Amino acid sequence: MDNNRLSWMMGGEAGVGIMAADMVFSKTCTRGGLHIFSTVDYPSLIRGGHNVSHVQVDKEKVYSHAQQVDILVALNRETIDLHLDELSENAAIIYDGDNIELSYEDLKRQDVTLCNVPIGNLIKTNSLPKIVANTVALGASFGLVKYDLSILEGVLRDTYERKGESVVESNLKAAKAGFDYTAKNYAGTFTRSISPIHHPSGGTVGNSGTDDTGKKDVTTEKRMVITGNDAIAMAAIRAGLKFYSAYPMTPASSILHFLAAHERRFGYIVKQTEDEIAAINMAIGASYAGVRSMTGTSGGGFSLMSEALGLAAITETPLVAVWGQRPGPSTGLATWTEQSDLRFALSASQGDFQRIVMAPGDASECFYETIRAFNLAEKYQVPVIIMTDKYLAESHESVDIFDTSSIKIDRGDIIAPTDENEDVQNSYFKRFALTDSGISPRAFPGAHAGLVRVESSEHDEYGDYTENEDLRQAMVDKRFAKFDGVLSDLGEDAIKIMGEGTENETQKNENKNAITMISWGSIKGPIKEASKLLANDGILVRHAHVLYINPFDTKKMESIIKSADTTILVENNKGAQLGGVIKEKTGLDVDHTLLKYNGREFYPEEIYRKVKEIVGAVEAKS
Amino acid sequence: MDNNRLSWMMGGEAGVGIMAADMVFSKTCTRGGLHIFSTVDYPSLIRGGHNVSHVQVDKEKVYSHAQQVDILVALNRETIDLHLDELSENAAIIYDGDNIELSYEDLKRQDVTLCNVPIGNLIKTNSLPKIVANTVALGASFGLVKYDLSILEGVLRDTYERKGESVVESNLKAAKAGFDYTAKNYAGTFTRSISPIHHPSGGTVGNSGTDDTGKKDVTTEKRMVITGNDAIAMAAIRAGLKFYSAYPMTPASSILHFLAAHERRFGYIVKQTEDEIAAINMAIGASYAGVRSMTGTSGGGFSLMSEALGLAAITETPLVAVWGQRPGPSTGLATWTEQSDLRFALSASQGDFQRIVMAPGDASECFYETIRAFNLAEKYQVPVIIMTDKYLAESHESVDIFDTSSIKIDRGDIIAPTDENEDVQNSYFKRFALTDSGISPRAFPGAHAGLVRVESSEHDEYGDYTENEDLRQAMVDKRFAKFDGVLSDLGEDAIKIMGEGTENETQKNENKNAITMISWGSIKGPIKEASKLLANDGILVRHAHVLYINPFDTKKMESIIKSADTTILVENNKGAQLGGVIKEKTGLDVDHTLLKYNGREFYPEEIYRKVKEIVGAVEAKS
Amino acid sequence: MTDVNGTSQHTFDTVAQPTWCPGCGNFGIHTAIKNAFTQLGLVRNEIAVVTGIGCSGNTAQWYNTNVFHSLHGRTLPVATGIKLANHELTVLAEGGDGDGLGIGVGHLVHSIRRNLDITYIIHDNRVYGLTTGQTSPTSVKGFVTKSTPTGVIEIPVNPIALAISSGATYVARGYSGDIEHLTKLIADGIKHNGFALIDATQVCVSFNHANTYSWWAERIYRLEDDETYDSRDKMMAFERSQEWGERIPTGLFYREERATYEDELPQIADRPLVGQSMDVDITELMGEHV
Amino acid sequence: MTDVNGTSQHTFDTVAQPTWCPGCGNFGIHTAIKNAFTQLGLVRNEIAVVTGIGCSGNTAQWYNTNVFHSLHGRTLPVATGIKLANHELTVLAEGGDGDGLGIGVGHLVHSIRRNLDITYIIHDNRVYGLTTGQTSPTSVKGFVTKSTPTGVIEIPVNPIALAISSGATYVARGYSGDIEHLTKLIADGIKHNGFALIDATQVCVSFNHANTYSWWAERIYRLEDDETYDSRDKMMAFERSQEWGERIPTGLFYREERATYEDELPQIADRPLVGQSMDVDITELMGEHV
Ligand SMILES: Cc1ncc(C[n+]2csc(CCOP(=O)(O)OP(=O)(O)O)c2C)c(N)n1
Ligand SMILES: Cc1ncc(C[n+]2csc(CCOP(=O)(O)OP(=O)(O)O)c2C)c(N)n1
Ligand code: SF4
Ligand code: SF4
Ligand SMILES: [Mg+2]
Ligand SMILES: [Mg+2]
Repeated sequence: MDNNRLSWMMGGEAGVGIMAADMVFSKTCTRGGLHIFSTVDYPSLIRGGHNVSHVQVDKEKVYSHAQQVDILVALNRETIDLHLDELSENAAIIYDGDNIELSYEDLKRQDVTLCNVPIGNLIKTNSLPKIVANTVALGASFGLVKYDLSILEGVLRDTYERKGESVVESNLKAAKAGFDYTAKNYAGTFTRSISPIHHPSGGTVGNSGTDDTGKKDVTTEKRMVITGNDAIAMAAIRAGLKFYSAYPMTPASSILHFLAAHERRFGYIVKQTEDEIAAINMAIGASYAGVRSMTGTSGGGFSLMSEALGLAAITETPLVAVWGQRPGPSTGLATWTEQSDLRFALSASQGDFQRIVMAPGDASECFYETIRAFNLAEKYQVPVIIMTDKYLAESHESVDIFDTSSIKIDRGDIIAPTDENEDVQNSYFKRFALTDSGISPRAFPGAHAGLVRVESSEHDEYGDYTENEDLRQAMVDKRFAKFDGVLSDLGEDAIKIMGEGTENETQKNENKNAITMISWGSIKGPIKEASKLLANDGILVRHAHVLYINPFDTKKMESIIKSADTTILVENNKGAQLGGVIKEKTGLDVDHTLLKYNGREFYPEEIYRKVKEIVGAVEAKS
Repeated sequence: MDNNRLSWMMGGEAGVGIMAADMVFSKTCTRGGLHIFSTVDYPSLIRGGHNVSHVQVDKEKVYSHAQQVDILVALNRETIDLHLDELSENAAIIYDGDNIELSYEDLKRQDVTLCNVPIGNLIKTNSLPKIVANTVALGASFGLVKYDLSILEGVLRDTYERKGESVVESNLKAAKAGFDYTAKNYAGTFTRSISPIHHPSGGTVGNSGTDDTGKKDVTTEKRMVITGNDAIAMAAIRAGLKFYSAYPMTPASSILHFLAAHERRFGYIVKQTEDEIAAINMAIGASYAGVRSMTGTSGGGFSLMSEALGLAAITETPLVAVWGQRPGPSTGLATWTEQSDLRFALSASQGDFQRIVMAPGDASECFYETIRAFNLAEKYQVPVIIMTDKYLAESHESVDIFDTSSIKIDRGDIIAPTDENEDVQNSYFKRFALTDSGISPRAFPGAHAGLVRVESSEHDEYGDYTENEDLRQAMVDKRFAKFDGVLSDLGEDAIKIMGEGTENETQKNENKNAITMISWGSIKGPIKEASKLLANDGILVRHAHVLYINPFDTKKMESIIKSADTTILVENNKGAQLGGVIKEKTGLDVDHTLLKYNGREFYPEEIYRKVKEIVGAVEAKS
Repeated sequence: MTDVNGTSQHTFDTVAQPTWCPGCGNFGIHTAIKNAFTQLGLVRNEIAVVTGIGCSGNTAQWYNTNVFHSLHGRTLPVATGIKLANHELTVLAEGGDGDGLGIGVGHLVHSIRRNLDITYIIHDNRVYGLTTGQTSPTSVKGFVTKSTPTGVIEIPVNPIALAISSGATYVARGYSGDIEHLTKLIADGIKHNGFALIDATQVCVSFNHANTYSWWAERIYRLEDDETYDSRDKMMAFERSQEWGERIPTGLFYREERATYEDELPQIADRPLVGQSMDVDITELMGEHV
Repeated sequence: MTDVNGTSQHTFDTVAQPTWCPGCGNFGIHTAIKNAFTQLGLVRNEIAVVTGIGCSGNTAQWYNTNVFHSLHGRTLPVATGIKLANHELTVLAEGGDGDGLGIGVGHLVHSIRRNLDITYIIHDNRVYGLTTGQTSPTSVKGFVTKSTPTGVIEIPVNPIALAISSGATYVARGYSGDIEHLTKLIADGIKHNGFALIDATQVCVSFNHANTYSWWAERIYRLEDDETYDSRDKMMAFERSQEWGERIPTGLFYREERATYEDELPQIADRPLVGQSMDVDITELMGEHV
């Protein structure tokens, strides 16, 4: 049994604090130097319905959730019924035997530790409020795996601080009660354990996030527990965002919440609008006026934003839009995950024009690529769409503190207010000057004598309406020409390749790139985990993660496919939408397609099994 | 000089009646048994700005406009400046020398007849209102080509009837004055002429549209002068449309006007809504309630409709939407033409789902395919998008009276109100029953005891919300499965092939399909005309007109491309969007791509020249 | 072949149970609507309920009637389409304050002036419930939410004043905590021949801790209890619509009779569109284009 | 390096000439706005005009200021973004009755309650001009257009009443035929610290043959000429907003002072967003997520 690896799950009714427990569990592990990846499943209801937190813990970086559960914390009976099949060998179930009847006969297996924790009773005897049941269960979980209680206590303190001392106290008591109970009664029975890691430089890593004096002591060795949305929001702040306008929509809403929470601190404006149409048009207005702006929504909201996407394009106003996908069509499955809006993102809005479409695969990519998104949007004066999905947007990951030292803010070609340039000193200013690059120097209203005139219809270099056929054609060409530079700016990042030419002693395949997985967005994580599983079996896979879907690096994709014996496309949708793009651009087919569209993210195990199957078939043939 | 062929153009300021003249000229020729194709160019302004009517007249069917002009009627100087280059050999210019100074020196050519008609003076001497200048010019035009004045008079009478007798009278006088003037002074100079054709069955064809008794005497031998939009509107009425909701937008507005004009007569409801969102949602509501409904807009409006397109899809509510394209992005060139919304139409709205996308190429196809659109929408319970563009939507064509005798209304599987079926007699009705075909029998609210429950989220067979992963997958599969039948229903019509294996004495190529042009939508006409020009040079082309872009007939396209020596893709956009679809589906590239995106439709001559070039290059090589 | 007549409220129940938070005001509104159906003796397959997206919109799942759970903010266009296609159906639209007064307020203004015979109920909890607590168009100034952590800056939309000024023919405010009163307002709204707007103020126990049960209890009174009040007087109605604070009026603010949109369509005077022939002869129409 | 100060109206002219139909009311409105700029001594590069799509929206092309010719119905969100990014600009939004009261009416209601310091002018010709004559939200009942050949069924939107009931702080009606009066209303609206709505009634000579110059001339009067009228009295304003027919009031209906949205944003108290540093340190923020 792998030490310092654990798959922990807590389930219960909506409203009992599953999301809070998820965060506390994750931070507690992370502050001990372990890595986590956690995900919460919940229905589109506020209360009632089944919520589940699932946290993977590992001493190494962990990239996704997994199918198997080592500790199942069941705050209701449903949790057991729904997740029994997922229990690993020698797993444990933590439950309150006073509420839930459970026996080995029910389970039809003997390897599981039935860890009966009298949660209700512990609450009663300690005179605690009912609401801390989740914290008792957290304590019990850590007692069972013999973790350091003080780290949990530190996290609870930080988490409930703003709710007042009595809330902190009852949570601390609850945690201890649970911890002591399992430590005393079950720690011998259950053999899995996790423990804080000592950092190479000595000292326990980040045990509570505060140093002895109580001051925040943030070093880059410490790790954050954040979601993809958190990373995007942080990046936006770091990139100099000044205006965020949005209408709430799962799974983009937490960007709105994150940014709203810090608006005064960092001096930007967050506006919840009357609808998504207002959101995008406000962001365009703000950008026209000279600040970095962003909007965020899900596919339904983006449908409404479609029209203004074209407005940004024809007025060459920089715009960053975050698009958190969820299963469609229409309202679909509002709180679940899917990757089925790619084609729509690539072609939303009438007319022929380009937009940058990028899909980060994990929280770090969310951060660094969002910074880049702002730079690209301003340099090329184009809309940039950042595509995520519920899985990436809302799952928590432990990540190193971001390295912000090398971040550059590139606003592109803006005429400085002090510029002596004749052009901009005259009220007739060529905002849309025809240049070789297609990029015209920008100015902002009020910054110069030159007037900034923009027009949603076709226009001349000054921004005034034209129907002239040659000008029209020149302007279309200009707007396309701008994109020529983007791919070369991106270089090797447009399509990221992982695992290429990896050496491994047990490697079976001569050709290291024999098996190539192709994917985009959040599937990066499950594929990485699947790759670990495959590597254990001596199968090395190369993984092409298409980070930028538009502009598309056709040459690179061609060479990837041509250099592979077997290509496997993995997408979380029905239509194999990236597959369509690949075929359209390269004319090439992939060999195998692995699709999932039941609203759930791939498990690494599913991918692993599929690849094994394919490898088996390939070997059987040859 | 070809007799009974004429390219006539009238230009003037917006507001002087160019559009009315266009219609009168077209009908006058058509009632004489000639064919016409006419198009009006106008800027997005109500007055001022330059309007042009351009009518092609031919004794054979004519499919598009052309570059050359035989008679240029210049109601202002600008007309001459803008269109001088387009004059054919021995052309004539009709102008009022009292307002416009014009001499052979200006023209720098001698072959043109300068036909100076004192329009203003004729108006004055006949005590006519200024507004009939266009009619004087019409009369002058027909006088010059020695046409039958009485046909013109009939058309004028019909046209101005509803404005009162005095309006009719002054137009008749105006026409005669113009006619007499040119007949007397210029008919000898100008050698082109057109004259009414006698129909094989004897008798002049359709001289005024009414018989001796004044009753409308409509026989199928007579031809209508209609636009693509007219044809769609007529088809909708014939198909049993009961509800049309729309928000005005060029070039779809004339469908709204047409349908509104006849709403009480045919007993349906037309609703101009507050916006496009309301338009599509109302149409969906009406369709859910049990009637055939339709909406229409252009790309900007469709952007706003995107969200509800998915609503129609997931609720499996039949919907027909007409999408009149114009140049984008954004407001673009509101009154000009382009085909740049294809990709958007194929993927608008979040989530993976299919929709039928069809693009008729001429008025007859507009008619017959709109009828089919309603049938497909109801049979498959899916959204059907009819794509046109400004050129097709607003150009006039002479077409035979439609054969409505063989039209079938197929509403698909609807449970009759009298059905004894248990299912629908119980309030729990499986509106979304999982079937092999993917199609579930429909019922309408109130028609049965069974309740019709629909849901924009994922749902079970009864239409109630579900998050169950297996049901979710089954429902996605069901919605895709429905499309399997569409292609086989369409058969050879999905991609129409013209000119295949055409025999011609002067044929140069052994392989009859050597040169294949591929196109979609309104380019059908210019390609047909170009094919005539090429045939004159002994070059026979095969033309694949992709009528249904989704579902796409991949096999047929593959065989078309593979059986061709040279393929030429012609699209009225920048992005070669159909080309992208072809590549995505077949993996095949076309050899040559001919694109135009300056807001204007292709001239047959442009296509002709391009093909000649390619043929030349091909021959030079071999 | 179960019973189809609405002889008891329970006829309108489904087997599924509402999933709202315990104590949520939606229960009261949902019950009041079913009560109204029952009181009016409506037949369930002759009712079509259209709902939006929100906690409120989920109500669609728990009516045993025809239901169309539509898009966020689009209840009224869908309801309009249904009504125009088959005006014999009783059409009821429902949605949240965000749904109807935020993203959907344009449709509301236009539906009001159109005056179709539709009953529209706003579940007005002054917060975005389903998306877990952001500000809504009726949130009071200063209200703290996830999206407005320092308090809402705007003044709220006043649905009563908005409806009166847009030409509504039936305007009422009810309260989810007073089911009997709300039932009557809804039943009268359904009976009213024209567009009826009922602003159903509602408690959200999870996200609105400002407008709680006790907050409402202290403030609301019934207009019926004010003898000087005349609901046919538009000026008086507008004036009363401005009352907010210590005392908050509920009841019928305004009512007038005006021809409905349907009334003015001769095409459906005899029978609804849905019952009309689809076999149409266009020969003459084509002739007019020769 | 030409002059940039608005010392005469002509400073705001462009070289291009308006292409409206001769006699169109847009000329009057356009002139009044330029007059107002001039009278207020505004500097042209400190003005941003946002227009919608319509004959009215084309006005953007003929101001020598910063202009954003936006989408149909979306002037106010664009204007809001501009104002929040740089509240030192004078921001003026303009569009048609269809633009602002049809497709865009939702933004209007919300902009009003937001009360940013934006001046909004509705070119209210009661018809869709640019799309060649369909009904508009302010078309009177019975108005015959291409899309309503048997006459409009709905009653019109009343922008004055709508604005008052939505909480507008400056509400006026002007007339394109009375440029001097309209100029004053606009200038006052620009000076007003808050959202100012000016309903500029306008003749459309091509498509509105109901509300012609003579029709207006016979009816309109100025509220200023009525000594009993008090534009600070909301009830009076609402009452007067209902007057329509024989006599039609123009002038200032209602005005109140209320903090603007910008006023309540400490982040821009010192300087506009556009002038603030983009170099942001998030070290501590990241620390909070450990
Ligand atoms: C176009 C669109 N935008 C956003 C959402 C996300 N969304 C779902 S419900 C809701 C608001 C809910 O508030 P309200 O309408 O007041 O209903 P409540 O939940 O309070 O009953 C939002 C924004 C959506 N479904 N569709
Ligand atoms: C989304 C969208 N729908 C429709 C149109 C077409 N359109 C352009 S102007 C206009 C209406 C014009 O009426 P109004 O706003 O009153 O302006 P006016 O021309 O009368 O000044 C419409 C419907 C459009 N540009 N965009
Ligand atoms: S969140 Fe509020 S409105 Fe939604 S169900 Fe819970 S209490 Fe009701
Ligand atoms: S159509 Fe009407 S509004 Fe438009 S320019 Fe002409 S007169 Fe003015
Ligand atoms: Mg709400
Ligand atoms: Mg108008």
